[in-house]
Amino acid sequence: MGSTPPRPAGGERAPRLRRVLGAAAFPALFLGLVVGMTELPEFGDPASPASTHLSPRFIEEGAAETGAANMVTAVLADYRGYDTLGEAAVIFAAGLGCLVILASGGARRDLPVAGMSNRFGSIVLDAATRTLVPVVLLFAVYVLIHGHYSPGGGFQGGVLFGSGLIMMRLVWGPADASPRPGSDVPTFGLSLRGSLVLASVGILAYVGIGLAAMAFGGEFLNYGTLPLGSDPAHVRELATLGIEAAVFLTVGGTVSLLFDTISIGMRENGVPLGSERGPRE
Amino acid sequence: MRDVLPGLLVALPLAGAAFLPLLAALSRRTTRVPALALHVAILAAALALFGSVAAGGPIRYALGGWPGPWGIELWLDGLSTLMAVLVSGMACFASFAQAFGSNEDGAARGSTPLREGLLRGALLLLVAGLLGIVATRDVFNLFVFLEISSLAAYTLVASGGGRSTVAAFRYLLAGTAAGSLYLFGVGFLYALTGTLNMDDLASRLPSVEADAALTVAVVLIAVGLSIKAALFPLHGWLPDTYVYTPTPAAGFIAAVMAKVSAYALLRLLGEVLAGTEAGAVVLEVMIWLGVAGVVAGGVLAVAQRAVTRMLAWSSISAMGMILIGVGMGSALAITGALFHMAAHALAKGCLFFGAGGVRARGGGDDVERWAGLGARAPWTFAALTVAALSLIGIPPAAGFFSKYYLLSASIAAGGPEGIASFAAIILSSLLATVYFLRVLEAVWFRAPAEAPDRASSGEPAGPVLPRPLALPVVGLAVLILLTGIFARPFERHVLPDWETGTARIAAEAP
Amino acid sequence: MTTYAFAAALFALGIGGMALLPNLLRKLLAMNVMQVAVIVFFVSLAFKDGATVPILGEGGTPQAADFMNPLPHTLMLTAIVVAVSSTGLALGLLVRIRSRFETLNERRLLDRLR
Amino acid sequence: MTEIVSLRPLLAVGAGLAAVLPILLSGRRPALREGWTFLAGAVQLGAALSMLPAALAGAAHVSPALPLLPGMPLQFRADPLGLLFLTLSSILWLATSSYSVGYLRSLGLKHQTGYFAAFAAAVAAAAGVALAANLLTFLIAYEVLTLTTWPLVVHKRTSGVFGSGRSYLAYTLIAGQLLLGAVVWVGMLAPGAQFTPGGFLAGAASDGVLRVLFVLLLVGVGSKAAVFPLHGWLPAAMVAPTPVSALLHAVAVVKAGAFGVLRLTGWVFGPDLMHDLGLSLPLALLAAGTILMASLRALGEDHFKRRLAYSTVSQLSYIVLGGAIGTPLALAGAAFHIVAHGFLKITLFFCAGSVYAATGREHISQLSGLGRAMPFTFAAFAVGALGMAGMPLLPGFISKWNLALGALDDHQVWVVALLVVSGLLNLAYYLPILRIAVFEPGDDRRVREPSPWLVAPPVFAALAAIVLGLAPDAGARFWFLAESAARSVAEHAPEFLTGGLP
Repeated sequence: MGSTPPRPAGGERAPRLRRVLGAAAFPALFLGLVVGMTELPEFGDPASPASTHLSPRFIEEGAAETGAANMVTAVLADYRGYDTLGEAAVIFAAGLGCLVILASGGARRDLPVAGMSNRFGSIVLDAATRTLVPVVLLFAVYVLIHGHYSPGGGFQGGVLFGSGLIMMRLVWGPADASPRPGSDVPTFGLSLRGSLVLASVGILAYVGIGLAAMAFGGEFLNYGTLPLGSDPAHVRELATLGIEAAVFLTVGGTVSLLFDTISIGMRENGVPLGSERGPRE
Repeated sequence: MRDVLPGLLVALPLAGAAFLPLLAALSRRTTRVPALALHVAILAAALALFGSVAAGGPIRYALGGWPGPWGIELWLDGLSTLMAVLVSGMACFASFAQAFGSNEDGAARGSTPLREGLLRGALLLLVAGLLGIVATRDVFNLFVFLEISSLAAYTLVASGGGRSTVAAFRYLLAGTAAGSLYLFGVGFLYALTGTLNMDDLASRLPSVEADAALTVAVVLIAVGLSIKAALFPLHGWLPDTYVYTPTPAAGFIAAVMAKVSAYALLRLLGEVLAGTEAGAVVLEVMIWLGVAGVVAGGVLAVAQRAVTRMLAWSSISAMGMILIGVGMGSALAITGALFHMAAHALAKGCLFFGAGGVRARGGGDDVERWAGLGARAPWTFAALTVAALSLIGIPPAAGFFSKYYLLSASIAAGGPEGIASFAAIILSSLLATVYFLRVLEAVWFRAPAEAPDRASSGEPAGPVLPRPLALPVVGLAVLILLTGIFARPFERHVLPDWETGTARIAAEAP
Repeated sequence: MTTYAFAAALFALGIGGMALLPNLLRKLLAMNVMQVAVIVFFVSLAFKDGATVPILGEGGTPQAADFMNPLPHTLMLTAIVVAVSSTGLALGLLVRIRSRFETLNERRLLDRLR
Repeated sequence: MTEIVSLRPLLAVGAGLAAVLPILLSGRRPALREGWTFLAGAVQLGAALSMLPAALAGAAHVSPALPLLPGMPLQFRADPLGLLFLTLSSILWLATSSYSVGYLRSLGLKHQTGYFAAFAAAVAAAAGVALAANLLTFLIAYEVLTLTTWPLVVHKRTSGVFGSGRSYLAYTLIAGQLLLGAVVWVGMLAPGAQFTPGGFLAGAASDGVLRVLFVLLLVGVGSKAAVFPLHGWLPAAMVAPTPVSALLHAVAVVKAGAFGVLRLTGWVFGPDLMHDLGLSLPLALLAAGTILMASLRALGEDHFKRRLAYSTVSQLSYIVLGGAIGTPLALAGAAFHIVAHGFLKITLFFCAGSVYAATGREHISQLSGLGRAMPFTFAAFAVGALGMAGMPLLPGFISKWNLALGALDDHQVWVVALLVVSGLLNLAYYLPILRIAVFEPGDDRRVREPSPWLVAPPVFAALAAIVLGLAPDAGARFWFLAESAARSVAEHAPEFLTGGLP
């Protein structure tokens, strides 16, 4: 820390100069933003450039061009499918990062067992989880498939799927633990490797669909060229479902991966689940 | 080829980034060969694109078959393909160097195939992000790929453990703030124009009458990207990050990360927003901040004893020079800025690989640790010497030519900012002389300081630099010399594209 | 305008918190506030008086004036994922920092690093 | 001037560079290693001589241009002045190499491989300076010269030596950066910045800008030429082994600086423009001041090599003086002085080195009696010393005589007085050396001449000096080259054709 100035006596907080500057700078930032905002189109103005330039095509032609009644899905998965690929890559990057930081250090030659050191299990939770998890997982698939027609899609479904996995982990503990004594509940849960495989396969599937479109003579991610039928909108709809599924895998896998790696990190490094020791800082 | 390559350029690294961790987790074997093959393939695609663009003009590529502004377009001209070649080329070296694992103190350490595969995946993600930034023609898409590259970079930085995690966290805070500022600015632009496509933006902006809002947008975007580009005084994240990053990643991150953000600044402020009044003012401020950064970075580099920290401050100085060129915006200045991106990337990558290797021998990376190494590994250290001389600006190394262009541009620009940047660039060369020659003197002419334990056990076993680091060091040095001599593509291909692409920048023929 | 100003206030608060709060975890929370501010801003850009959610109902050709702008929503889905990802990675980092240096207080951390 | 595009200039520059790698690789076999050096020297000299007939016929060999920067190629051209410097440095390189072999072996110095490699690179860089066709090429060669001589200066690698090395680099690299700035600026004003007899900057910018440029360029080249007050590094660099001092003073570095001053005054600005800008007289006065100041410092210096160093500072300013006056005869005299000083000063340094190798003595007061013990060495020394003082029949006389005539053409009588005074001062600091060595009784009877490797080079250089003094146009046609270089400048400056060239 060669560039750090010496610490003023007794400061647990930021140095005085920084506090003073900060206290002045952030109201200034707020004011600056607001001054700029006064010149923006009125909130809710139907004649604003944002509402009149690009969006009419998405609204009026979207369903016909992409086969998705949910315009957000149409834009997300088709018009701006490349953004969505990037988005999947972002969350994959986070999962990969947590794996690197928390679960692959030392001389470890394989991924560690997922799960926390302690479980929050009780008979009530156990029973509730047994009932809820299948519903959650199934609902996740529903949200994925129904993303064409209602709020939903790969991300939402993937997150739900991941939460189902997390719920099991919270209640039933590590993946390698024996089932609760006297219980016939099988320990179920994705291993760390399983999560990684899901996430990677999702990305690979997404890129694969894009590359397949190139193989049939279109641009990257131009689903319209895929030989899935004669109606281009329908072909696009099918392909969109494919990439939503790919996103579903990536998000579901990564959410579970994030939870597992962080809990492994806390388990192995002995970080307490509660707040830091000592008084409020 | 022209209609396939742009897609491959962005698809290959993403596919590879998902494939390598998968392979490592399933096979438990080293992923060195597939990773290197992927990087070489990406480089080949970038080179082919560069050649194709040079021969046939810029390429517009509508992803998903949706033309802009409705879909996302890629735009590959001389400038972006040059950056793509730079990024993917440096990535090849970094991938080679990744066979060298090191822990937080820099000491060499064996790495398991699993971890290696994950880190190789992270490097490919970083490459994917940077190539995405370079190729895209969409301001929001740029944000997405900025975040991909950032998250991958945090991962690579933090992979050293210990102090590097703190550096990574601070980098993450700064980087996320930068991304959010940029995105807020994009929001303003979207509210004002209703579009995200750069060409569409450029054509719709002149009819926008909201000056204050436009100014806020330009400033937000400029500040956000300047944080990523480590423009003085927004460079706070840089020194610790570069110092604590494990060596293979440091060689890559120090070489290209900040430069791609500088490229984005050039693209947006120099081309898309060039017509706005606020853009012009911001660019002029950038010249002055660049001047301050050149001087401050140089002075602080002189003050360091640790070689990697010295290199980090030298990077701040170099980024100042690049942003001076971006700020001036003339053809000469942009040539100089681009050339300096290339020259500095090659040299800094080379030096970080070398410095990391020396640090891995134990005992920190004080200048003293470098004493007498030249006699033990003459080739490697001759290569490092070439890199250092290039940064000082000694001909015929590449760094000389970038300084030449930037000095010419300063004279052509005239005025107080021209004089100030002229003086600052000369001064930075002198400061670089001071801090690099101190190292070179130790390397070549000073006797090694014998550690007592080492004297009894004889010379440490093994080469001074492990092979995964030594080969990139030598290869980069060769490239530094070649770049200096065969610099013509910069003029022949990059600039004409830039000028025809933007009639806004007044051409200043030398 | 009120929603815009709300976003601006959140943003300034978030950045201020990132710079001034002493604890790394709180800095992270402030960062989230900042990211949410941008999301609020974008989503409020999508609002259109007299329009409904951008999901096509049965029959009829859709008119642009009837539906909200779907583009900002799409963009913000991506931005949310970005926010989640950076938060996740940051939490991972904090676990490591906490276990190695036994504090998340910035000043104490810097002392220990010296 | 007709131009012949050929590869010979490249061969002349590349010979030394090409030798670097073989030298480094044959470090374990000294005979082979030194063989490479001699081979490269012979190739360089051969290339230089092969370009001589064209120069005699009024043509010049020009290398193909490698485009580096817009309008600024890397290009070499063997014009008379460049050829003069090139030929001189290749002859002296051969002499110095054979001397180095004897010197390094008799003293058993370490790091000989690096020494020979750096030496070859430095000479190649000097050849590049000599043949540079434009300012960019000149700058590149000039910077390479600086860096390749640094290892030679710090060859002994003690802490005091590092201080001297840093001082050397501080002067030359700072000057190099100023030169870079100036070259960029000139390149903007006059695209190409190609050396043109009579200068190319006239009318390119306002007078003020041109004056600033002149000062920047002068500092850039003047620091290597050791013009007061930029001479500080030269005496400090005497810590280097003696053959290195010979290289610095006679073959490459200081000569490159003085050569650069001539290029600057005659080929960049031109005498006309310098007069118009009022730069000639200040530069001449600066040179005159350097001459006197350095001579006085030499008088009070007891360290043998440092006295020679101050002598160099003084003698080099004759060249600067000639460039400042700018009349044809003055320029010819200045150009010829590059040659004269080269042969004479290398003789003196070889002698000093032989004394050190034979006895380990470094101070003048310790020389008593050595004249009789080492007769060949001190005979050669006497030739060098007298030649420096401008004794007729030795080459120093020819350059000074023409310098004086050139000054009179420009009605600058004071220069003649300066030359006389400086000649006397020369005698005053050289003759005591001879007196102590020859007439004072020695205290050590075991002293003998060192090995033939160390005796032959000074004797050869002294003999060559005598030949040049008797027939300045013999052999490599040095006088012809100097004169035609001066004439080419004069042809572009008609109003200075007041004095008759023969």
